[in-house]
Amino acid sequence: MFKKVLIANRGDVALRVIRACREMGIQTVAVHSTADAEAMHVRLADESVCIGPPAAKDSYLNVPAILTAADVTGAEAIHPGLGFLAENARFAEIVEGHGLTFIGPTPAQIAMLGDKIQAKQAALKAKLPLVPGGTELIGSVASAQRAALAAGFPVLIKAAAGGGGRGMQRVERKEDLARAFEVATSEATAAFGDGSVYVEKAIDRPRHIEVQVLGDGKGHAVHLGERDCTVQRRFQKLIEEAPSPVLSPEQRDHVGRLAAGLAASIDYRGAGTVEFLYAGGEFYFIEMNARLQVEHPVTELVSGVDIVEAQLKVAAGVGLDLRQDDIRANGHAIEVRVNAEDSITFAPSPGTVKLFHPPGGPGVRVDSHMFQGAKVPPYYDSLIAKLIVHAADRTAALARMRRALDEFVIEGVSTNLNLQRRIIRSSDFVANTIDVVWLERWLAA
Amino acid sequence: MFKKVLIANRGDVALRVIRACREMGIQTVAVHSTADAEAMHVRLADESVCIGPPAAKDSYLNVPAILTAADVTGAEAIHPGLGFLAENARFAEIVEGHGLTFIGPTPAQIAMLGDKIQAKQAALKAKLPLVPGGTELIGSVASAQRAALAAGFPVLIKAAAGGGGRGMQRVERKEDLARAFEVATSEATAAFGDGSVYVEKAIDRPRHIEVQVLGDGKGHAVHLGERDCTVQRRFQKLIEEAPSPVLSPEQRDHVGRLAAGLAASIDYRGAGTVEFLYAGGEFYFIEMNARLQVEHPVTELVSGVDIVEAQLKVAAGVGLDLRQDDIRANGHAIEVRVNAEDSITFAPSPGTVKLFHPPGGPGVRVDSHMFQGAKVPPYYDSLIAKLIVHAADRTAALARMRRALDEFVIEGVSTNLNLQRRIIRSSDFVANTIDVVWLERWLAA
Amino acid sequence: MAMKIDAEAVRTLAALLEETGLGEIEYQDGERRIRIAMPVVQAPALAAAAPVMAAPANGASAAPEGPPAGSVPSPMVGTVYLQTGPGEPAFVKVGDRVAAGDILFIIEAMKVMNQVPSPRSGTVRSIEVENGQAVEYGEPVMVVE
Amino acid sequence: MAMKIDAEAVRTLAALLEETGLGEIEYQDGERRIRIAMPVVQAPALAAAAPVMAAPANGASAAPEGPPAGSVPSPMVGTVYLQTGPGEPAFVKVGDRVAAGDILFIIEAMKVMNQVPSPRSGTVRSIEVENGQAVEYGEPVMVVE
Repeated sequence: MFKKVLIANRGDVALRVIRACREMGIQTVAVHSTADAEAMHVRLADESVCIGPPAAKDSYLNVPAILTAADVTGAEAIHPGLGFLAENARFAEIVEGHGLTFIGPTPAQIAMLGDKIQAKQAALKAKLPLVPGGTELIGSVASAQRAALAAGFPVLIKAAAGGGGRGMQRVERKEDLARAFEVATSEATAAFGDGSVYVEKAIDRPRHIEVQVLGDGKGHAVHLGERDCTVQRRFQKLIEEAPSPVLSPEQRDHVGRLAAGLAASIDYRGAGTVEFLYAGGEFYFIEMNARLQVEHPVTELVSGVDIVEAQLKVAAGVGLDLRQDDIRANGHAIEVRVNAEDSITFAPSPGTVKLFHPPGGPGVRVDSHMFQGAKVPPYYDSLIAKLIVHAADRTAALARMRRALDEFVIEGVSTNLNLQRRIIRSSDFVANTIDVVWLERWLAA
Repeated sequence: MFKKVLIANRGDVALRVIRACREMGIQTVAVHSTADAEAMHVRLADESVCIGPPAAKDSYLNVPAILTAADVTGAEAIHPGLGFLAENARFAEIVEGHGLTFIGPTPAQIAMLGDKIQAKQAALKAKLPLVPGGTELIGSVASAQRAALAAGFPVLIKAAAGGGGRGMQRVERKEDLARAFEVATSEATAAFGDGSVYVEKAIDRPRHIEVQVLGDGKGHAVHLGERDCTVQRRFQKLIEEAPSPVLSPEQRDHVGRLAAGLAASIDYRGAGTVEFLYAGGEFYFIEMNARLQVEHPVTELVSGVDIVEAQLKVAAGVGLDLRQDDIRANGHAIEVRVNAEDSITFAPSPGTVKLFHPPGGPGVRVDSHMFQGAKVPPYYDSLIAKLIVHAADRTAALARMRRALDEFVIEGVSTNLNLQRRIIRSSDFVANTIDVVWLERWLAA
Repeated sequence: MAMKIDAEAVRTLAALLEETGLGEIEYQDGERRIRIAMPVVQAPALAAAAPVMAAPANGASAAPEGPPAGSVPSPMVGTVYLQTGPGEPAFVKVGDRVAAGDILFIIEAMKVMNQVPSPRSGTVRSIEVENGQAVEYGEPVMVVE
Repeated sequence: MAMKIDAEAVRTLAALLEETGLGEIEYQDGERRIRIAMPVVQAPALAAAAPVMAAPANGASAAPEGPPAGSVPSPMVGTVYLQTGPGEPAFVKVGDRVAAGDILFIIEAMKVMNQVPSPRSGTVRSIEVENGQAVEYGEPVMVVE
């Protein structure tokens, strides 16, 4: 096992990796910007190195500074956390080129999965159901029409380089296709400097269901069950749960095997997530995230598997000592993301935390880098805590989440705790009649 | 199910009951002394009633005030917590006499189990192994000699009314028995106003192993496995774990069945704990505690059963929907008690908590009524937090406990956190070469 | 000349501060003046910040600190009666002169009627409760001064 | 006339503040008045209270706030060299006059030697690091003023 690991991240995920390392007897090196000099990940690491000024591009995205910090502290491996450099194939390559271990997939896997078309081709090869269309770039109105007819209307025209809904056109009828193709191409060029687009079937009001996988990098992979992340606002997940309340045991088994099959087929190394849209009883592969996910704790609570420990073991060459038959889902888990943003306006609220009182008691887990006096800098994302509950079933988990949210007190910065309290109590969420755009409709109502 | 429950207690146990009630949709009434007007159990209850001045005898032991509080708030049931009135048969009787439900065993069960001789006779009837001797009061030196020879030297002469080691004489040889009998009788008279004594075999350097049971009050009872509470100082438990690291699966099953058998044989109602000494591969029944136990969370984490919820269900007549075959032990749990007392001198440290930062992350549960600004009054016990960890096995649980203890910060009052950090790292505790007087030897060394 | 610190006076004031539950004391004697204050307590913020944390029940805040001077608190939790029975006259009304030992009200607890006498002679300045209302231990019932 | 600070009185009051757990003490004797208060910021206490929470590594505290005036911080994390090579003379030594743009030291990062010029003309007042030491971003290396 590693003696010393550098964590190239901040916030709750850096703390999560430090906690795993401490429990495994691994020394930790925190890197940080000047804005995070007093942050929890700096306090709890065995060593820390200031790598730059507040702007992420000069600190948490500053590859030479991070590698130099690893050099001067003698770290053997780098955990990228999530966000920042976690899915940067070039970074992973440089880390390995320096003789250090990158705790994550291979650079080639990151690059392949980061390319939508390549990822879909890999999924197709592993016999995963895709959204019809979308496997090749479209260069003309004529080929857009062929692709749309094959996929079936309504379709979406999407920018190959896009994401988060930008550069996307929805087309209901054949007659509107030509004009939408022009708009999408020019918008994509303007937004991303790359006018490549593709056409796929529009899946209306789907749920977002994703499967956590672990691979040993040598063709063995398991899945830890699925997560349902359907409560989203502007493509940002707000609440995640496991298992999905809408799947039958057969569907659960089926989608899990599909995801593990994809991971095994590409010799996937470490932890990853295979994401699907789910509508009308069908799954549609959308992408595979080549990293740890914010919502990994719900899977940890239900499966009993420590995902970060597994990442470290695979990276250190200890291997993956899990067989699919060892993994049993137990109970129900729900996570809410607590963001430093207003519950009504969603305005970010950086500042100093004056009071931080997390909930406790049975079945409650809090992953947070906050403390009394902690600073929430304006430079990074607004996630300040994850509250995760575990109980025997969904009804009990909802009751536990209500009581835990009611105990949670944060002062000094505005938070979305009140919004989360409302969502958890909403009849739509309780009854599960939601889809990925439900929250926006509900907020507007 | 109850609509409203009054909790006749304070501190972490009152909070524990409130949490269970909130999750079950039951309204809660907190009672409190003037010293606890700002306490967490008062803040989190739906209603609260100040029942008296700080002294426990005028507030938390004030039966008329507690019953009046139930009257004026319309509570249907009273949960006594632990300590205070929890094992007071007369209180349970008065509660039931007022047409309220006592959430605990029947008054007769409390009275019977509170009498050492009666409890041992019940255990004998249920075929539990007893410490040899001790089933009858000894009135003369001659009968003391007969009892000692039957039990086998060394023996202890104990006061029937005693507890906590007071009024106890150890006798190695027959020749010393007469004098020890006189001393024990006169000490018992002086200390308890009752000179009754009994003779039992001295069990040297035992471990303390106890079994959590649940009974439906109608002859059905299950056990949730055992707890090992061997780390004690002056008969006060400091660390508890489940399962016991020294039992084989066969022994575990054996002692569990014994305990559940006793509970079933007396139609036990609710949650209780059957306590044993364990030495030389043998179990010796010592007593049965007719209440919730401080250390119940380790059993909850390992068994997955919510013990307080089970108490409420049995009391409300919903019954006990658990069969022994449903209950599976999963992983290993350890609890440390965090007391407001100095780590070296053990001096209590009442005061105001200036900073309270509990640990978080995977496998960590904190049950605590503390918060920034909370008062630790000098009038009650010094327990301010329970830190409980759960992991796949004991080694992983120890690593998790080390890292969680290292994250825990409490300022404003002295705590025993540093002592607990030392114990958890001590080679004796790690290797398990301990007994109930180990801690005192280790502290003196 | 070094300033002579009267440590005993500060300690005495600190003890008074603790005892009285005040936030601050400023004490001047001739040219000597001492002012002491409690640390800034942030505890009430906890409740204030959590709208779901319920306030103490029964209308009355349970904190019996700093009642008005002359306050007569309830000696126990129970139901307060201001008269001996329905239709009967009240024991006292605002403006009445009372002697120490005169009955002011009754607290019913556990079916027992407990008569509460006036702790002092004076005038009934106010009655803080309704007839038949539940009161907590220490909750002000009347002001007599 | 310079004010004579009665340090012993302040120390006595500070000890009393600590002893009593007060937030503030103001003490006046005749024309002399002393007021002391506990700091309001409680954040640093977290690290102080947890002996197991490690201090930032590499000897240097990572908080580059308030360096001495004239401080020349390291522009990046790396290894500092005060000379071009072993046995070579140092770029500068304490007491040297330097012009803005003169090389003060080198930071090696990623096998690249980065020359760091003086940001101003002045005198080298101190050198805060050892040759070959690792430095963080923003860590003071020299004082030039």
